[in-house]
Amino acid sequence: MEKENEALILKIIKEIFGEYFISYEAISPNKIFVEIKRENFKFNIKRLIEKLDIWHISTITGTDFEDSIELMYHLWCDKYKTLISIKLKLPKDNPVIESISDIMPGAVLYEREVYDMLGVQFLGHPMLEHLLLPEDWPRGVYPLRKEVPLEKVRKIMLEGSEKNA
Amino acid sequence: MPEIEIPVGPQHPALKEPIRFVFRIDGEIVVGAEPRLGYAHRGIEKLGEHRSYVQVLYLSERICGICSVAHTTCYVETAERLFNIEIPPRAKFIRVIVSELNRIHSHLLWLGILAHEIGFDTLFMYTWRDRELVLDLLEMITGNRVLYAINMIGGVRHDITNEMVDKIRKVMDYLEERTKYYKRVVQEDPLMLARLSEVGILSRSDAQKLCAVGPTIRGSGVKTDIRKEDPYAAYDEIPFNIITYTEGDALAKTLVRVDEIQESINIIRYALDHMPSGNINIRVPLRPSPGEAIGRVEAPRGELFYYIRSDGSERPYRFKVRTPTLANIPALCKMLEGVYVADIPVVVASIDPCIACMDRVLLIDTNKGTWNILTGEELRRYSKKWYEKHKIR
Amino acid sequence: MSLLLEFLKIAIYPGVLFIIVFSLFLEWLDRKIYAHSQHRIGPLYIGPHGILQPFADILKLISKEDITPPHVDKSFFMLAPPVLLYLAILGMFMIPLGALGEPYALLSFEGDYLVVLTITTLITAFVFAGSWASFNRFSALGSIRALLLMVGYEVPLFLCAAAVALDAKTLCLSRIALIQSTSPWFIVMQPIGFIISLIALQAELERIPFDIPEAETEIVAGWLTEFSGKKLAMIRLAHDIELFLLASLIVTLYLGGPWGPMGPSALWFILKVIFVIFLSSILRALFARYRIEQAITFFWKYIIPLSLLQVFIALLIPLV
Amino acid sequence: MSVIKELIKCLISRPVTIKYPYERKEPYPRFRGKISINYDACIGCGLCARVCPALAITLITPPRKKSIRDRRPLVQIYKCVFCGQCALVCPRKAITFSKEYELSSFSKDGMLVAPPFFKNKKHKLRQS
Repeated sequence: MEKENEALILKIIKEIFGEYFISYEAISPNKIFVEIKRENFKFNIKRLIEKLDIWHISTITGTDFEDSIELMYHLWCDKYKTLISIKLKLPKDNPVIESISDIMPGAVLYEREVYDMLGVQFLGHPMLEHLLLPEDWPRGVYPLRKEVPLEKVRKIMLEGSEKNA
Repeated sequence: MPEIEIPVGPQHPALKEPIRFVFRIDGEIVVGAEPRLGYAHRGIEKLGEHRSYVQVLYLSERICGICSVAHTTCYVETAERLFNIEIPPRAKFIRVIVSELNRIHSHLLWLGILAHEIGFDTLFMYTWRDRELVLDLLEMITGNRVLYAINMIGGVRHDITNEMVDKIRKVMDYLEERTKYYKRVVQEDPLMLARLSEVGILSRSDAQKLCAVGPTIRGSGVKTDIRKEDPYAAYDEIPFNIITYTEGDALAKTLVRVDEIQESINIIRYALDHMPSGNINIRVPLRPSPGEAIGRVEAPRGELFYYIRSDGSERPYRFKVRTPTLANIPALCKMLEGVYVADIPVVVASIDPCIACMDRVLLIDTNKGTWNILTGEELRRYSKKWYEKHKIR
Repeated sequence: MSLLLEFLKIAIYPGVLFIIVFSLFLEWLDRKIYAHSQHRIGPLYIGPHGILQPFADILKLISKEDITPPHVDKSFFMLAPPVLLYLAILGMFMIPLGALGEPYALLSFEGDYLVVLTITTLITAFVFAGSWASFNRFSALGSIRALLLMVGYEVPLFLCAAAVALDAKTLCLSRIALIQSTSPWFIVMQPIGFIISLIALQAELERIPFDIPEAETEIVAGWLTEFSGKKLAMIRLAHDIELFLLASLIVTLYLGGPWGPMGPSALWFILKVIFVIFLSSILRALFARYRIEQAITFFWKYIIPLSLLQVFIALLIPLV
Repeated sequence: MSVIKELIKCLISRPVTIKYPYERKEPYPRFRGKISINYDACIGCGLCARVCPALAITLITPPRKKSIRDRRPLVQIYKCVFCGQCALVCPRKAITFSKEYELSSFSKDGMLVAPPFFKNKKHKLRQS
């Protein structure tokens, strides 16, 4: 049953993303990775969500590579019982993407978390603030980036507590 | 009566772990609720990138004290997909049994805490007395009451011997009788009904829109369970049914969890009867081939999501965890609107929050323990600054 | 000589020392019964079977630092705890304890019945004054709830008291007890009154299902939030004595005070009080906590009509 | 009101709670309490120190000897998380877990499982 499901979804995805579609990889029966370009991302995602009537987003994973930040939207399609992970790369210097919290309110906290950890700006997000970091966290230091070593993060924590205490 | 603000937390008797809410209340009715997270934050994802695969297993186990086996099962499933190895069938069944025992102990613990929130301490004592039997079973099988260290990449560490099987069956019969009794108590006790029904209602559309997970969404009538949709370990070979209630209030969520205890008992019995023999783990190389893998597990509180990316080295390149409580927080804020002040703990407890789970991402030095961000004096300074910034006066 | 005897009576036996020691014993008894009904042991290590545990708690509180927060209205904040203690002990003087075989209480006059009832109201009033003066959000919420609850349980308590007074045709507690030594106890004639006053006891002492003003899981410690050290010790002691006061009030009104078929009257009085405490802690173990508006509707919809019915019955069948 | 039958049953029967310091519950055979190392069997390979997730095991050399083979593991109990990975990995099965679960002590030395030749003053611990 999975085989034609997969083919069906692949057809739909290719049809929706058209020339923004880069690559496709099915790593296990019901998990699919789809890489797309960054341009008019909001419009494509909106159409995909409506077409496959996806209502659940598991989470948004941000990964830091040398030259770019890769975002992964893990969408669970209940109709075909598969997990579609939409991958897209953002330039490292100013990572900006449209927020999808108006289509899927459930993604609000995940976007804030990626903003907290990797510094990705989400346009149109209702309350883009620190989710997990303390208020007086120094601007511009994004802990999950590779160039921020563990010791530096621990030092900020120690300084932070002295400054406040 | 003008709207006044009650800051609840980060330390508060109703919340066992540090999470902070600012409730805007009008008289006795809650108008709005903003959570502030990050107090039990231990930087497990950043640390995960500096530990070897075996050490990250013990890191992931300590994300949540109550559902620790869900975390190790999810991590180990993801890592096995990375190493692309297939574990022996007996190990799969042992994983299912330990996870279901953990689900029973987590739901019994939760039922006690909910009863304590509404002042029913007697039921709290009874549920926690029966939970001790499950913890003894787990100590017998895995060697520890909570942090089991039963899972390892490539299988399971301890085997379940025959006299353990008989002991498990005896405890399951006793627990089945107790679960029936608790279900009757929850459904018949006039005071529990008065405090639980029509409280913190989450409609089906809101639940789906806000992507709630686990019993919180099953209480609103949405039929979704990772063990059925995305089966892991031996769940595809074990028949069980998903429990849903449609009312969506605190009572529905309680009944979902009580029925799930009964369901877990049936799963354990079925797994004990059909357990294949054979060895329980296989050797695993030190370094996985480069690639990425996703693991999803049905933790007692909902869908647990792991993502590991490896670049072929000994350490994971990226280690992402999304726990069920974080997914339920937007739904919780929606449920808290229009609720009495007296019902805040009940509604917060109805999503069975595990704050330690949720705050697991960043950076506080693990062996120095958490760093308390807001002392009393800072709390006042912070809230004053916070109000001006939000211009809520 | 009689003056010294009188002083000893006030200070030691039926007086202050006995009241304090016996109310601490009652608190221990309450905690033990509550624990055993939850299948656990309860206080155990201090003294045989943990009997000195309440005493140790009070001692510990006295040794703790007594913080008076700066923003607090000093007058009522300092005043409330000692007055609560004083009121509770004063109330106890008017109850016929049957000490040394005397039928009358230390302080008994026509109308002491009304004084005891007003004392119960005054206690809640000072609870409100003390917590309102402590300028803390949680204690403000707690004190409002305490007053709201008082509206609920005061009316039925007074109505049942009136029913007993009508039957006994006297307003002196000692004489009410005396009447019951000959004629059958009032519980036989007015069972509804007994049940209602038991529920009112639960509500007055803020015990589950009515411990809303001090609901520890919602508003931290309710009206007790700002008190600490000696002040909290006094309030805890006053609370225990109040438990003893209301239990002995019910014993005097419905279970015939210190009079029993034979044997010393003091022993009978103690046994009856223990029976009432047993009932109250079982009630405490059986229920969850009401919300404040559910408690009020419970009182006004069910309890008050019942107490009116009780008064009506009391008028219909004139006793003795 | 619905718990009244259970309540009466509890009032009559003996409480389930045990009087801890006087009555003790015997842990199960697989229980992982305080670590115990059989230093005769230990060959100083250092695998346990490398694999410990909490970095609780450090290797120390005896005062006069310099060769690698004489290093023995020293365990700081206050860092150990009782995961059992060292016992799993030890080639000589020298590491086992005792049934002792009361681990508090008045000094930091009390919290160390040390080889016989260990004198606290001279050896510098790796303060990671």
